[in-house]
Amino acid sequence: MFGLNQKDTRLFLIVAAMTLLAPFILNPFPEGTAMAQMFNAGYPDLMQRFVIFGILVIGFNILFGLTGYLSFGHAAFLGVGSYAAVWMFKLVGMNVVPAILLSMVVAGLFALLIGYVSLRRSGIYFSILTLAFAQMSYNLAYSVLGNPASNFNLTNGETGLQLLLDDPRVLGESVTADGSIPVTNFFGIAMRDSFNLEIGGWLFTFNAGYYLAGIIMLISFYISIRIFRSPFGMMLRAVKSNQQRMNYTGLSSRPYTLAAFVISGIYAGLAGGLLSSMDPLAGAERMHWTASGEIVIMAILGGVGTLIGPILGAGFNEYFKNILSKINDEVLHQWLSFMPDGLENAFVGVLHFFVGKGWHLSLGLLFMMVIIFLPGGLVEGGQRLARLFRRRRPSDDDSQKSAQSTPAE
Amino acid sequence: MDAILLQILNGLDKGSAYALIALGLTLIFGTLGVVNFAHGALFMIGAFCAVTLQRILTLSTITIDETQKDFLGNPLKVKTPYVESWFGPETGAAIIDWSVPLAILFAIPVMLLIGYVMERGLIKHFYKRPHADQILVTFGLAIVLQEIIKAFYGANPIPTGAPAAFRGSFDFGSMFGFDPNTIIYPYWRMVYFAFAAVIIGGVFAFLRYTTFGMVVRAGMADRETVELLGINIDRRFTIMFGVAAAVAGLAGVMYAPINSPNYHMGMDFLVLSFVVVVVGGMGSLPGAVLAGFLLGILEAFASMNEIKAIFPGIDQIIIYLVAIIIILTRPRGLMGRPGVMEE
Amino acid sequence: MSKSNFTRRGLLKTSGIAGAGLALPTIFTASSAAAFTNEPTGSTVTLGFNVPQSGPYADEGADELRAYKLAVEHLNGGGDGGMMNTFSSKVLQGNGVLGKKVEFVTGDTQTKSDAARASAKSMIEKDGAVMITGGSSSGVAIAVQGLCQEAGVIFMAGLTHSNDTTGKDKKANGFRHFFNGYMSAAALAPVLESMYGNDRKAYHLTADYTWGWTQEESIAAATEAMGWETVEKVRTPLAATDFSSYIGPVMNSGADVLVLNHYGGNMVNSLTNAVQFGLRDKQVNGKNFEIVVPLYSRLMAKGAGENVKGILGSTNWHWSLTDEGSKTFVKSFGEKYGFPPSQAAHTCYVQTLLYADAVERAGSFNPCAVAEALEGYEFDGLGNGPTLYRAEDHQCFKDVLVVRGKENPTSEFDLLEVVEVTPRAQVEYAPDHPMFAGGSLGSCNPGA
Amino acid sequence: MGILEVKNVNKRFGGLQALGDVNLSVAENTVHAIIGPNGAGKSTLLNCLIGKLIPDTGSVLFDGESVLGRKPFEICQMGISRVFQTPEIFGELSVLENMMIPIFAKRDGAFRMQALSSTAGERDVLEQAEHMLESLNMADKRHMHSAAMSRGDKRRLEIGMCLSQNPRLLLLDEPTAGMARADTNNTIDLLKQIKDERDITIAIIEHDMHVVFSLAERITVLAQGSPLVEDTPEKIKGHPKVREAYLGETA
Repeated sequence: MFGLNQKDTRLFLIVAAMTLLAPFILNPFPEGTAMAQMFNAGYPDLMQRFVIFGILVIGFNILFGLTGYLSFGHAAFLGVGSYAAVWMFKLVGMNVVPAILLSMVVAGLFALLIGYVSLRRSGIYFSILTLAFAQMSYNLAYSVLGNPASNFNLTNGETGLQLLLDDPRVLGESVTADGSIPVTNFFGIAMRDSFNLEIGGWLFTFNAGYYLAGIIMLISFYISIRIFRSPFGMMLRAVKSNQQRMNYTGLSSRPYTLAAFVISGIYAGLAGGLLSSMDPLAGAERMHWTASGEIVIMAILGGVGTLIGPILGAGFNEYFKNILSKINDEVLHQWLSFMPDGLENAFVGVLHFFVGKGWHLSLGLLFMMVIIFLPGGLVEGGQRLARLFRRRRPSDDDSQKSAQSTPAE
Repeated sequence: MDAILLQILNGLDKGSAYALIALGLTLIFGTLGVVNFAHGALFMIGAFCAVTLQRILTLSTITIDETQKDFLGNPLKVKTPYVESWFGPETGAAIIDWSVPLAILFAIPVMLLIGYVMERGLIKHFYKRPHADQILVTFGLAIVLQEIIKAFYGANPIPTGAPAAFRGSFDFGSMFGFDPNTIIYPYWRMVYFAFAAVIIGGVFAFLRYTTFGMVVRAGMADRETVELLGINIDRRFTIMFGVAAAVAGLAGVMYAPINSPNYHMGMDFLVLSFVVVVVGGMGSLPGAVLAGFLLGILEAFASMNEIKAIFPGIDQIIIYLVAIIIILTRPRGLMGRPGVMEE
Repeated sequence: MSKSNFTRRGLLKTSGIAGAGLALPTIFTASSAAAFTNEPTGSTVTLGFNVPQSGPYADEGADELRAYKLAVEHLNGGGDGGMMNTFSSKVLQGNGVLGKKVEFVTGDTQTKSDAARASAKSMIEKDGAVMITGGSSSGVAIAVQGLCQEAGVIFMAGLTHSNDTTGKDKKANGFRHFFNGYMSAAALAPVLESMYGNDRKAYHLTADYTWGWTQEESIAAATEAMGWETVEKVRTPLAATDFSSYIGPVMNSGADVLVLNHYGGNMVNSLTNAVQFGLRDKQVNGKNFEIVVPLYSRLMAKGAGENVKGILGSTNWHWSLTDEGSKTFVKSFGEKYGFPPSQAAHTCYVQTLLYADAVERAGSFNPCAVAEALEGYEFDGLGNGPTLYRAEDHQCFKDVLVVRGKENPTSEFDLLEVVEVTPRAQVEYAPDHPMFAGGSLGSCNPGA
Repeated sequence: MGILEVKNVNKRFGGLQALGDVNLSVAENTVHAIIGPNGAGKSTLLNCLIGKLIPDTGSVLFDGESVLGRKPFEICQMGISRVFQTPEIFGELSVLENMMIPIFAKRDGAFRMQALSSTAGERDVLEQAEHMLESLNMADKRHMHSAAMSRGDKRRLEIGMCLSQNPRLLLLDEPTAGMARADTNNTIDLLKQIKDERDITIAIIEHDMHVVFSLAERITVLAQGSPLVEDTPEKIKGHPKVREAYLGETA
């Protein structure tokens, strides 16, 4: 189906189903319960983040997973894409389509420039070149290019580029009738529009922005499967495997790596454009090296070079980041209220260090656990689980082995 | 002219810190082949060794002073450090005053131990894993370490002063015949530079003139051959990891009076020191030191008003710009060997 | 199909709908049920405290959070009532707000505008917060203020000192109690003149971002007006940790005052470095060299240690103030937590009370009603003397403190001493002052 | 006029004359071996032939066109294929994929963006690759991870990958170095078969005399950077100069 083989089609349909049903899947607990307060993730902002960062990491995986080139400055493209989209909202109008297209174009051109220079080197030298470009972009965006007092305020510095009432918006209105800044929309459907479905104690939110981003994520995922299974994808894996042989086989590896770099830059720009479409403010922090590091973390967490890994990695990272940081002592007491007082306080005292202001600690430990025990990332975890179940039935290990050289899902 | 001399001094000082961290990173990379993103955290822990010793030395007995009131209007609790009650107020105060230099003695065993535990407990399992995995697991460790420090010491910087004898600054200007006060330089920063020079010299001498060092250097160049000779290179490499941790830690201890230590100071240095290592050339110790000082001095010059007037914002990007130019013109940095970390 | 702009979940918490658990699915519309975003319909109301919990300002954020928890306790009738006893308005009864028990959710801004907005969105969309407050930097405050405007909830700014927050980036749904760069300058200038004379040459080191720029502009304008000369304005990278290469040239420039337009870690390091270079021991132009830190906070003073001694700056509030409001606040905060509150804690506590009071007076949580109740509101007894929430820009006008690092502190909190309480009249400015021009409040947005 | 013409090539490394006035002509459709003791300059010469090194003076012409200064992939596209001392294959890819890549390269040139077409849908390339694997007797290994194969199989695959592009000149750099006897013999048989079945020129740099004398039709002996003699194997065997410089010690 769709030009995919049976296995890929199944994978794609599973991802599609999960994306479309996410409002149900992410809200497993009935509204108003203590579990729901913290663990439910089915609210628009977080759901949007899941799919948008999914797009970002899917793109990154095309570069890193296939060619092995570790870009440590990928967040720069995300940032450039975000700025481009907000500029579109400021100058042209609030429809997200032109904004997203412009972010892809701008990020692609930026990637072409940086990639052309950086790909002259490989290994860690390449990584440091990309890091240096991204840090330069970040530093300039934070200060020199963002001085509101100067005539050349491209990024609005620390606050981030935001919409104002006096922006021109030539194809739309600067101010709505009730005196507000107009909202981002897809041909009239506002990105922040939601409708709520209530079943028993459960509340499910269907958000327009999420579904737009989700569908774009599915398209991106589909394209990434096609790339993985294409001759181009095979050439990229050849780059990772043996550049010497590749060159002596009559293939020029540079255009291949550059193409992969630009494609993943466009993916990042798309993600940036979507972020801005969901929330039209672009901050320079998106380009900081820690943001680039986070992309690498998400890719490796999920499973490098696998199809589904990026989506899992992005989801895992965003989920824990958002959930852990919002738990505070009061919430802990509420959860543990079934315990005797002394025990409750002792537990809260210990857990206190891992949640709220300590969420970095938990996340750091989680990363380490995954990297140490699951070298292949979450995908490997899934495979191990699957194998555990399969062991009970007659094994079909041979077919397993023969499939190994093609990327696992 | 005086402005230039001043910035050279500033650059040497910045360079000292870069060079010390880059040296340790390169030692670890050269011996174990591991890219250690937790190295900045080791620097930070070193600085907190100084903070900890200062805290230990100022552990106090509490007496109530009825004549004074605290902020709630209750009688004021006055703290007297134990060392002052044991050694007398003057000697005690002097010991507290010298807590940073004393912390060197405290930091060496602590850092060697941390280095040893880190290598045996975690890094060892990552020798054969891809560099990206090494980066990620050590990055995770760095986050964990700094969050632990934050949980104990808070996020705010903690002032950790130099001994009174080293406060204030020296007037090079009048010494070299310029106007007075044109080139002033703090005593402690000079101490830091001298200290860095001693440590760097010490590490090089250790590698060059001791048998242990020679074996390690041979192992860095060709691990298999050294192993074939029946030498247990692993154990020596473990020790080198401890040494590298100690170098980072000492750099941190001595840095504490320059800028009040905070839990994220390691991350602030990490990226820059990686740039330094790569500009120096992966695996080259002299390269790391050279690049450290070079980038330190360039950074100092870029912050001069005269230069910023021509290139606004140049001080924000100078290090990265120079790194890009060097890596593009010299494929393996200043002194790197071919084939190291190029795949 | 029903529509809502921002989902609201607080509604369901206690509304008894859960009882109809097995009934047929009902699709309901939030907007038809509610007049504004997250209208509280149950017996509780949720506030969102969005403070830096990680990153360099985490300690300041922790202090803000303490103040918020104290304020919630007092609003719900717990503790000693704190400044509710001294507040000139007496509508708060200690029975929650409009009879609803106050609950809160917390989030981490990370001192990044992106992360702060994400965190605020999660509180609005998921937890049903009807008001967002907090923050420890102007970038974050402006970004979150913009979000609250779009979402239709009230934003009560925490620590934000940039002129822009109530200047060109002001919003109808946003309110600031904290003072700003202009007020710092207006309060400091006369003190600087009386202490250091009017023939001085100033050298500015400025953090190279929005807040730094507005602060530099304000201070330079105020000091130049009294006769000082600005020798040089040097921008320093926000990421800088070592300022030696910026401080070295100061002595070469002929300046005799160094103004550090830095905050947080930048300020701690630049001041430490400046003292290290021995600038304060020097004589230039026959005068003692002086250093000024226009915006002080106790946590920064603590970080810089002994280096702050004798250094002048301004602050919004200090625990050593002796008015009844301040004394009551220090007492209830100090007894609960064991140390005196910071200015960040004070402004956050006051903002929470002011919001609750405005809701009571308006008789509604509707942001537009609350905004109307706050606009032009005169009050007293919250620590800064008689205060006005100006309608034109939602900025509070009140006395400003000029403080100096204390020479002989008696405890680790006793780091600053108040030199002068600059009266409100002296720091007031016209709403259309050039430093605040551009931008407009727009109209209040109730969301939904 | 041979298909490969090396004329007056000189190359110095600092004080060391690595190649001095090398002249060499490889005739079309022959197997030409280049032998010589260690340090004779064999590797330097090879590197000059494939563009990795640029000689100080002289020229290297392939079919009348200079190869100097060209990138490896351009040289390959001209019709020169290279087999390395240690087999260079795409270890992480399957044997079938290894075989498909050179066929794609031959068909599509040095770069072609086919990001959305399916590899599985490239029937002609797949067929050619399958066919090639069958002729190498490797069809049963097509889905194997190529890194997991024996050294002899890797060599077989590498040679097969080169042949799949129908090169006019196949350059082999000590193709049997480090191989077991059986693998060496298999490789010799494979090369013989290739020589018999195809119109192809083979230039081989080799240490192992057994390999050289089993295959070569002409032999150039290199000593101290210069060609000593060039002749047929029979003549080389008896040549006094060669005996003295080289075979004397080893034969």
